[in-house]
Amino acid sequence: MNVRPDFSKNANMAETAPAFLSVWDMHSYYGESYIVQGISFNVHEGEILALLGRNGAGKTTTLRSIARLDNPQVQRGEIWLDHAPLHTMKAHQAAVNGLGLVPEDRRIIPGLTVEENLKLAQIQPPIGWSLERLYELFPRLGERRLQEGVTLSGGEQQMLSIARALARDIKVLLLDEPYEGLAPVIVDEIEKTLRHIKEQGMTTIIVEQNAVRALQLADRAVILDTGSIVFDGSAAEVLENESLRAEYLAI
Amino acid sequence: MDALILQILNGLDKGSAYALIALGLTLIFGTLGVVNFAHGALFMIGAFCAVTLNRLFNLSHEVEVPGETDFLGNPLMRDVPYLYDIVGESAGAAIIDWSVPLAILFAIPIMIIVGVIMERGLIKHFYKRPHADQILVTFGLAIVLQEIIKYYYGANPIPTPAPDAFRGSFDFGAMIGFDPNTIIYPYWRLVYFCFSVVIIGAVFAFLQFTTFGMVVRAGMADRETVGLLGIDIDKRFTIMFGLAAAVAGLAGVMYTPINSPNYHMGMDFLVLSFVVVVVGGMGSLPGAVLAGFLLGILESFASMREVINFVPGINQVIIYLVAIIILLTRPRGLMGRKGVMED
Amino acid sequence: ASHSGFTNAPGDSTVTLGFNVPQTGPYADEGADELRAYELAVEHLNGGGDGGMLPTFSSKALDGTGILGRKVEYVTGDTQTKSDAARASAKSMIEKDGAIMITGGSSSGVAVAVQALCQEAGVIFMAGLTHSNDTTGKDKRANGFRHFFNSYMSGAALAPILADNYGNDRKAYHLTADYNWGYTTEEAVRNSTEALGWETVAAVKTPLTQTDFSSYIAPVLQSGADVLVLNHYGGNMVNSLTNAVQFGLRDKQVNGKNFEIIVPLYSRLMAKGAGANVKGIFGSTNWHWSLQDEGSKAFVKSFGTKYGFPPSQAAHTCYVQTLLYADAVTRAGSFNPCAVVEALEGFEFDGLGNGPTLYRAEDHQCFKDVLVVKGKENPTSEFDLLEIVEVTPRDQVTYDPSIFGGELGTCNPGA
Amino acid sequence: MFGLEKKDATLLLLVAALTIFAPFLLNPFPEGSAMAQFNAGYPDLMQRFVIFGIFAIGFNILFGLTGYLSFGHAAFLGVGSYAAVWMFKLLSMNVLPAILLAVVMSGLFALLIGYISLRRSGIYFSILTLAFAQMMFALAYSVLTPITGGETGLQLALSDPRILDGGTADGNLPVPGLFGLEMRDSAQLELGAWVFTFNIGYYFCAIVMLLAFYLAIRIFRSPFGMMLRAIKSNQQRLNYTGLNPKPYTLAAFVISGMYAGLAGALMASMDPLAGAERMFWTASGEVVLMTILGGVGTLIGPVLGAGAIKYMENIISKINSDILHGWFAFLPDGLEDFIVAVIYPFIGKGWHLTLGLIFMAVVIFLPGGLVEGGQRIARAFRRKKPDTPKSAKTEPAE
Amino acid sequence: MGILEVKDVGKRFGGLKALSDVNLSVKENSCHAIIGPNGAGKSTLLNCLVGKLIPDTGSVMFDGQSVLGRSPHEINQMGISRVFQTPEIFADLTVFENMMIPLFAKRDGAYRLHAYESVSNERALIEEAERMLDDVNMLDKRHMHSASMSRGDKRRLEMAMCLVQNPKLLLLDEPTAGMARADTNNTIDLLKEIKAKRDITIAIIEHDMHVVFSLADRITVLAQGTPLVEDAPENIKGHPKVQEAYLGETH
Ligand SMILES: Nc1ncnc2c1ncn2[C@@H]1O[C@H](COP(=O)(O)OP(=O)(O)OP(=O)(O)O)[C@@H](O)[C@H]1O
Ligand SMILES: Nc1ncnc2c1ncn2[C@@H]1O[C@H](COP(=O)(O)OP(=O)(O)OP(=O)(O)O)[C@@H](O)[C@H]1O
Ligand SMILES: CC(C)C[C@H](N)C(=O)O
Ligand SMILES: [Mg+2]
Ligand SMILES: [Mg+2]
Repeated sequence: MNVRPDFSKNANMAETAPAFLSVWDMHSYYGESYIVQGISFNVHEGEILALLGRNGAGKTTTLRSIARLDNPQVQRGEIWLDHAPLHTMKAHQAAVNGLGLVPEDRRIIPGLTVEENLKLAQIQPPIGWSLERLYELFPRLGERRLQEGVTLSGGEQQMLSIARALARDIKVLLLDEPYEGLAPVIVDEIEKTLRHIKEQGMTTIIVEQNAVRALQLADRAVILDTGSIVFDGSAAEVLENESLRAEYLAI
Repeated sequence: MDALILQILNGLDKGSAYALIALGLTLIFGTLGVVNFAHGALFMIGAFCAVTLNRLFNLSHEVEVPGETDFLGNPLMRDVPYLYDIVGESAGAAIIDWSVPLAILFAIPIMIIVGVIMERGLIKHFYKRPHADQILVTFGLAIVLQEIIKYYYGANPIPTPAPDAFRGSFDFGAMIGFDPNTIIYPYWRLVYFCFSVVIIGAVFAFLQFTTFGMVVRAGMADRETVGLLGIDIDKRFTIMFGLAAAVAGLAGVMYTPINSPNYHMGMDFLVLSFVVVVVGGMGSLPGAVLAGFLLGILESFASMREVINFVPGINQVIIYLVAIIILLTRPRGLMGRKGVMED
Repeated sequence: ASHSGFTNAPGDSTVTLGFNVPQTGPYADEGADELRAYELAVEHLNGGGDGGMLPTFSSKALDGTGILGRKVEYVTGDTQTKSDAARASAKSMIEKDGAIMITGGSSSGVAVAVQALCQEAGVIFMAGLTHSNDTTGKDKRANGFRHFFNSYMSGAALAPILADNYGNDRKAYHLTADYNWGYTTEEAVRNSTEALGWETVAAVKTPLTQTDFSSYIAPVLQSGADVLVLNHYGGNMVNSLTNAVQFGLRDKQVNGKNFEIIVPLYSRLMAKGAGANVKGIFGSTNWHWSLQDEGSKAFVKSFGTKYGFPPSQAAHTCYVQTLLYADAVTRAGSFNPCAVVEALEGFEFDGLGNGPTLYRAEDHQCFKDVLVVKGKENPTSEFDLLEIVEVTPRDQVTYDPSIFGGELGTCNPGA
Repeated sequence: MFGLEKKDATLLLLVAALTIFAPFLLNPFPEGSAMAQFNAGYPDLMQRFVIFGIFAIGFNILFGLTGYLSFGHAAFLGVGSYAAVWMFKLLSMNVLPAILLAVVMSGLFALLIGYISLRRSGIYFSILTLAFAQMMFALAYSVLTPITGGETGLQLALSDPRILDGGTADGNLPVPGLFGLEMRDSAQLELGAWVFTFNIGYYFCAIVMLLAFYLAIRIFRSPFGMMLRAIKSNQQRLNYTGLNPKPYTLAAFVISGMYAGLAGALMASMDPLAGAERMFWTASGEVVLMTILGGVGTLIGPVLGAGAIKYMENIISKINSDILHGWFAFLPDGLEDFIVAVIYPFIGKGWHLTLGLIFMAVVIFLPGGLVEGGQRIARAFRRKKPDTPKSAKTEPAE
Repeated sequence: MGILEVKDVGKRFGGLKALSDVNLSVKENSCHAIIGPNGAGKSTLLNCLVGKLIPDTGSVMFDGQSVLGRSPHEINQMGISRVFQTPEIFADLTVFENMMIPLFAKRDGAYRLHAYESVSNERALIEEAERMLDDVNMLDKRHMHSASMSRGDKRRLEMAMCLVQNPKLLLLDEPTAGMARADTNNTIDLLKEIKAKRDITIAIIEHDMHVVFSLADRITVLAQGTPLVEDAPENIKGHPKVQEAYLGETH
């Protein structure tokens, strides 16, 4: 059994409840360029965390680091998910341990149909939602199940990408700009879905440029600026704090 | 008419060699996306598995032949395989006679090991590197493998005959009502043809009726995302590589009675097998097989003297000519998938 | 480097020869055997070993003190059996190592190309294994010499034996490697067999790069031919012969006769590659280790003792060429290529394995007995693959030097 | 300088200096010493270095910039050689008309083959070019023997017309030259134990190579060069930016074909024989390997790669066991034999093995080719400063 | 008569009718927005305008000439530039080089063999490129390798590449998706400014209603491959059909 280290020295993590996902002093590089410069934060079980910041702030880099993708390289730091040390793992092991990432460019796999894209997610247990349930949530995907995934419209691809993450039994869902390119109705729908998933106890990190929407959904918010955390607190606080919003989010 | 049937038969046989090699190559090249210039070397190593087994069976001690002398005037020594001592002379001779088919069993594990070592030790680091780097490293590897074989077995071809039972030919023409001696077909070539059909079928079944094929395809298109779905794609790529190596190796084993193996037989086949794979279309196994048979048959037709007399030199260029025509009329070869190695 | 009026004049103590043989590629084993012979020749010239054929050689000019008192040294190079590479290698021997004579090679294309180079550079070329008529025919050069026999001689030697064994009423089918040597060999065999009454049913050219000859072999029976002539060498020959036997041609009866296969040019190394398939098949060869003359015996002994197996015909011709060159220099008293040419032209000698031999002045081709051989039915060892059927006397294979055209030009001593 | 930026001008001057002093640089070991074996400063090899350098520079214009991997470029080299030899046979032994015809002919062939092959991209393009080259090889080797000399190669003959030079007077063949300067003429300089050879042919090739290199730099830095890199990067974007990629790639193909033809003509000028195997796929593969070995898309890389491969082919292949024994003769016998036995498989007839190992070592350890090796060395020298800004690297996460 | 006239355009993908009976007229120097649910066929329509797809039926006239049957580069040379939904840039080139290529295309046409000139001598073009980069706040990134930029930056670069060509018609497929709010606002300003300064017609696809309503003079709503409504922005907002099919309750 893995033991989670004591992160209590970190001032940002004064909460009492034990964290479900912990990132501790993480430093990430793309080759020589130093992007994420030592960030630490916690996410509690069942919570939605909004990760915000400008273009190039390092949000995507953070998510990719947590998901243990080859690039960027995490050169220092620890990542724990439900007692499992993700920082020792490769991407596929992290996924088996319950990590689900919806990447920013959706990454629908060419050459596979919609349904194959979903089936692919269910090859390696643990398996999550059934295909029927997913098609119920996203009827549009059901209609297009035999079409090649990459020929879907932008919004449809986004749905497929989220559905693909849910097709696995995950403990934490990382969403990189899930609303991008979606029609407002769909955004509403996805937001509803996310609330629905949250109700079932899913822990979520959401990166979103539409900060207001994200904050309305989220419990907590972390704001990044050039690779460092400049704010870690409740979502409501950000919505209220005008100067913070103006400085880092320009809203 | 009989001449045409004859050439179709020949073409099928030639084609089955092409198809088998192209099949292994396309598993690596068209599916994993690695330009593997060492594939010919795998074919060659397979053939030398047969040679090696034959040599092992023939490990001998020397016995003096009374009354005879060798070329220097010393007493003549005759080699007696240890095998004869162990299982008796007639059984030993039978085993040696059957060494090529037996080599199949010997070659499968060896080729899988070779393939796995090659993938784990080298190719693995090159999936994300440009094709140019893959070419250089696998070409280097091919040369090294070739030179090692040459160092131990020399440059000359080494005769490795089929079992006596399969020597000679049967009169296929007479069987279907033509004059005798018009359509003859060697037994071993029939064996080779059947063997390749079985192997091709087995590989297809493996990739078609298992999710394995889908996973590998997906992994090739986007390794990163497949990893995000919890799948250890590296492991499957290794298996694929082992499989491809085994297919190439078996093609080599069975080919030895047709042409005596030599260390550069792989290089001789290499370019042709690339042509076959590409004409078949990148990423398509059926395409590779189809192209193999098609080019084999066309090559056979082009070697008929009626054809050569009509267009001198056509037998030299037919394969390339057909390749050009097919690639110009069908952008992705016969059955290629879009986007595979198109940039 | 000194200004003696010819290229690479040797210093006072040593002289450098260039051995240019295929070390990589399909003929590498043949090249390796040639190299062994060269090393043996150098050893003997320098007075080492048992002297090999020096004692049996009819000219007694050589005494084991090197050449004109200079110790023989050598450099080696790789022709890769490509004319470009062979020329590059020869050039480096001439330009860098100061070689005064280049020898070796395992194909006519290379021989012709290197011979031309030596002519331009002003050094002597002693051809190794090259069998095409062109080498001393249309592409002959004043600075180049060939001891090996050629296609014409093969045809002339084979035809009578074939007629004796297979009769005068045969229908032949030729498969011919599609390049110069193939053309001259086919022509030679055709001319000589047709003169004896054979009919040539068809002649089909096969690509040099061909490995599987099935589609060329399969139609042979249909054509009504009862003899198949394989104008192939090296890997081509091994494969086409293996394929032909596979198709069961040799078990067939056509026109009421046994179907036969002929390989005009044999070599032991190739016969080994084809294995049991060569049994009973006729061909010709320049020399074979089982010859019982004194020269051959001495050479086989000396080579066999050193390396543990008998020499190939390639080794033999290379050894002899080296001795002949050294002898010519000694007799001429000079390394000047023009003096060497003069000494070799019209030179009559014996004791080097093929009986009395003439280096003909008109085309620098050796004329000597030619062997007709047959694949042995019951070999006693892995070297004992061919048996000599006939030693065709030299007169029977001699031809008019003008029939192949070409001009020798004049000898070039270089600068 | 010469319309180049400082960095490029420096590179050009450096290359110029290296080629001019090559006879010294390549002959570092005294004549007759054990190491003299490694000297490469003799005319034939020096000529080969620069000629294959030209071939690789041209190839890199296509492959390095556009990413189109031609597997049949040797065909143009062959065409150039044949054209040049025919010029020697028919017109004159002067190399200029030969080179001119060679470049024009190879350009025409490249135009035709490129026009057809460029209808496809990626591996399909590679196989099309391969197929064309193999067809040309096969035909040159056999059916076209009357034009190409077949297996032996196309040679000069005493009976050639040579319209401008008049017939051949004495019994020897004339040599290629440039207005009376014979390509094979050399001068030698002896300095103590060292002998240096200065060959006219080499310097002629070197000058041509410098011109070719200069032109390549211009192309790399030109808008045209930038378009070619854009083609490699994203053809779709290029299309929607209003540019037609086809003529650009075709122009690159033709230019690199002409470079190949130029190299072929120079080969024929140094040694007037053109063989078909120059067009075989292994020859096309060789230039690919040269370019990758040196560094794809870099200016100097292909030249280095060409040099490395030709050095192996000509120097390593000539070391035989005799020479090895000579080197290690000072060792006790047993040890000597042991060392010779260990090294022997890698030299002489084993030179391919060494070549293969070097290919592998370079890609594995120097992903950018030899140029990358050079850069690393340069960086190691420059980075003598104490502060390494890599404190974060101390504790890897895995 | 508008500068762009789309008449009865239809396009099928296999069984799917992606577009049918699309009629559209874009007035010169106006900004025409096309909105609609995901998969409505907006991008498909754009593809038909730039030569990526050829419609099955109908005609497309630009500036009095048909664009059908012309290749993309010819259409661009007629004066149409396009920003893609997923950024299409020259990833191996620097930002600066990315800017130079459209400038060359504009000055020299579809092909010119300028192999002997030097890029660094093109003072005029370089200045123009730098001015444009400055306009989109990317001047400091000009030597950056464009592959290593964050996605928002790539998008901005692509837009700059199109704008610098000074096209008659600019087609924007979700130009601000994934852009930080601050940059979105900048982009709106930039487009407004450009519209004011030059003669340019803009057709924009966007799901961000803030952008749409700030820029558009006229809006077409596309649903299931056919125009649903076409009207002035103020009429669209309240349109019940649009609300139901597209905007959802939040707008
Ligand atoms: N593959 C890469 N190689 C090098 N640098 C990169 C790479 N990807 C991103 N970067 C750099 O890392 C920094 C952070 O990028 P990241 O993608 O994490 O930003 P982001 O916060 O997700 O921005 P956006 O909102 O635009 O998506 C940027 O400055 C970017 O230039
Ligand atoms: N190449 C194709 N093959 C098959 N179907 C396609 C293809 N391209 C698009 N489609 C389908 O056509 C419909 C319209 O797609 P399009 O990309 O035009 O939508 P869109 O309006 O741009 O949507 P979004 O706002 O999500 O980007 C979609 O249902 C899509 O799945
Ligand atoms: C070695 C030879 C006998 C055959 C060779 N190819 C030649 O041309 O001569
Ligand atoms: Mg991002
Ligand atoms: Mg769209």
